[in-house]
Amino acid sequence: MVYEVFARKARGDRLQHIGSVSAPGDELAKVYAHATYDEEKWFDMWVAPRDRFLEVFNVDRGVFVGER
Amino acid sequence: MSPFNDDELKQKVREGFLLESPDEMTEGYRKAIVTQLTVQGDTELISAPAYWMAARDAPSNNTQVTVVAIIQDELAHANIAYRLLEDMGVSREKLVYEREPAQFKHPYGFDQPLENWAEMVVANGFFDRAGYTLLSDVFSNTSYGPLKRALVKVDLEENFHLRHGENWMRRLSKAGGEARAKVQRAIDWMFPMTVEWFGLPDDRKRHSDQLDYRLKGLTNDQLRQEWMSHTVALCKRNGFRAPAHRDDATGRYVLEYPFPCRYDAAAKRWLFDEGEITWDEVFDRWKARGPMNERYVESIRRSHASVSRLLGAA
Amino acid sequence: MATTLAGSAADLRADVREAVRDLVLVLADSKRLLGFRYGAWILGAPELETGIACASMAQDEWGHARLMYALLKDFDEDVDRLEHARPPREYRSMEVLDREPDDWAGVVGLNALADTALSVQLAALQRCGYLPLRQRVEKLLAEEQYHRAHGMAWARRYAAATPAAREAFASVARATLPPLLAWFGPQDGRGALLANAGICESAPDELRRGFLALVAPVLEATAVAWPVAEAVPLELDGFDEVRRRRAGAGEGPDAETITRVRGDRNRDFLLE
Amino acid sequence: MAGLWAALRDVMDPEFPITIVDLGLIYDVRRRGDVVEVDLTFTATACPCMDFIREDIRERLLREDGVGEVRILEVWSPPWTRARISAEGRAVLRKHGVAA
Repeated sequence: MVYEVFARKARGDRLQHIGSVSAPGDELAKVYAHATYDEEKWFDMWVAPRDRFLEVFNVDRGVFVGER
Repeated sequence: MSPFNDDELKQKVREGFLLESPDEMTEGYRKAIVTQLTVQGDTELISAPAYWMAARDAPSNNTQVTVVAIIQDELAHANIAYRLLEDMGVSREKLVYEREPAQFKHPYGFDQPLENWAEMVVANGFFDRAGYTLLSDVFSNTSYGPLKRALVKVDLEENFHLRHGENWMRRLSKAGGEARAKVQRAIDWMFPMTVEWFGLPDDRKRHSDQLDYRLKGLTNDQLRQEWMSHTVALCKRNGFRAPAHRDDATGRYVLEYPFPCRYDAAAKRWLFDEGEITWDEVFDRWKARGPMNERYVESIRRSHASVSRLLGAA
Repeated sequence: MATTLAGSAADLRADVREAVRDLVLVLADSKRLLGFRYGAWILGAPELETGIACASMAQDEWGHARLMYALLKDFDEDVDRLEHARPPREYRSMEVLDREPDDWAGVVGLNALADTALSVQLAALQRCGYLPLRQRVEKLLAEEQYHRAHGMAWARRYAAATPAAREAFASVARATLPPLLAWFGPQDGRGALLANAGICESAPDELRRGFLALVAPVLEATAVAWPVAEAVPLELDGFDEVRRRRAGAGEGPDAETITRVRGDRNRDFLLE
Repeated sequence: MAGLWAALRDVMDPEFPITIVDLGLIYDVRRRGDVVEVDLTFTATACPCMDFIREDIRERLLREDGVGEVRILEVWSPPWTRARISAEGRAVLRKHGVAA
């Protein structure tokens, strides 16, 4: 499964998308994101499965993305 | 399906347009970026076994920490490239675990054995400098947004690797004796190898898709010059010989040996005396790959198939 | 617990000083070797991501070893000699680290079990009466957090897969547990000395129980042959308390590993 | 002492565009005669840049008037955490992250 990785430089910052990892489940996704992206001294880090990301719109494709 | 045709896309990227998704790529663009990312991923990936060969025998606990940190970075960078490729429908599984070793697209330099600490640090000073030169250009110029963002991390870390190499070259130069002599021997084979890495000279290169699609900004010769501007100076200030110098009249770096030329991989020696060869001969050598090609690729695959079988059949 | 804190080794009672020095060397050597075991699987790991995690864990272990070796200066040890000039039999690393694991299940075993045992020992030093050690433990434990997460997640993958996978991990656990449980030492020996002197918060039996409580869930999931709790055989007859090894456990790490640990092949490049 | 702290602000972390002071690595600086003592920590026990950082500190402080010797003491307590990065440091790192 692909997980998207997000992090923040400092408290109060917007969460920033910093990359992705493949992992067989949540637990290893967290470990792998940590091992792959932790060198930049982030304040916090999050992962979420990519298949839970749903596109709402994209100006080139339309103001609302329905079924894809 | 790309909302653009090829000419529109080329025009748009020339004006600074960034693609954000593989859906926006034309077939030509997709092909060009897949090639670029495959070379990038393979180079980072195969640098890991090459560096590990030297790292596992590094002189001390502290030096082992540093080179394993470098290996960790390289693997993470490889993974970043392969993950971007997966988004374009290229299977990482196939790329990493199923290709013939000779099909990997990393430079010939990483098919060589790194046999002592001098070769490790010169690899950091030269090979990682080449990687940094190439990737900084991609970072500044690429029209693919996800790659541009990923390269922030990659650039920072590659910069550390080459600084590690340069720092150690300085220390070993001061140390003198056998340590210094081994650095010079490493430079003797690794300098021409990295010069060659940048590929065909501009006057022989056919037109470049990667430039048209704005996947990079500089030509092979421009990149080669940029690399030499750092490495020739690095050698000079530490009292090492490098077979190139800066021509004061033109400001360009000039090689002091026939280019391209033949290489004796077993002896780790360039056969300058045999004169210039053709680029076809170089391509043949690259295609045949270097002495460590299979071992390096196999080392990455040691347990993948057996563990997948064991766990996968659940 | 000790009523006073020792700011340096010289402030420790002679017998306690010796026991602390030996303990620090046990931790240092074990972490140095564990780092090598992780290091050897950076490339051989079944997935790129988990190889990256191995690289990260190897560095942590070596970082911890470095801190522990440096501490031995306070005991008048020659740290350069410790790092570069000892024969295998002078190493105090855990028995289970003597040889390279045969397969990935073996690495997972070291990660889930041996690494956890080391952390249990370290955690018992958080209120150590020897201040320089105590001041380092918190940082080490913080860096260890994800090691166990990684080890346990992989052990659970083996547990949740095929019977053959379960058995692969179970056989590693069966081989690894007796030496690891013995590693905490006999209840009445040096472990008691360290506990009574306010160095280690718990005596060996309590450490063993704490360790088992942490690893029991994955052992049960992979159906390791024993009832886990107290029944794993404790093999302490003839236990060498200084090296923390069972009788007949062998000389120490294999020669090739020691060559690498000492950096023999690149001696020309050892500066300072 | 202010001069020594200012000098340490010239020393950059080898990997990130931030000074080692803003990163929170310096716990204390003391001067006794021509000897300067620096209490230094690292972000990780296996920080691959340790040698660079130590060398850079030594080299910079030796350029200060009357400094003849620099002693660097490694400190691990309290452990470094991300909370030790100064507000200024965070701003720089943030700017850098956004420059992507």
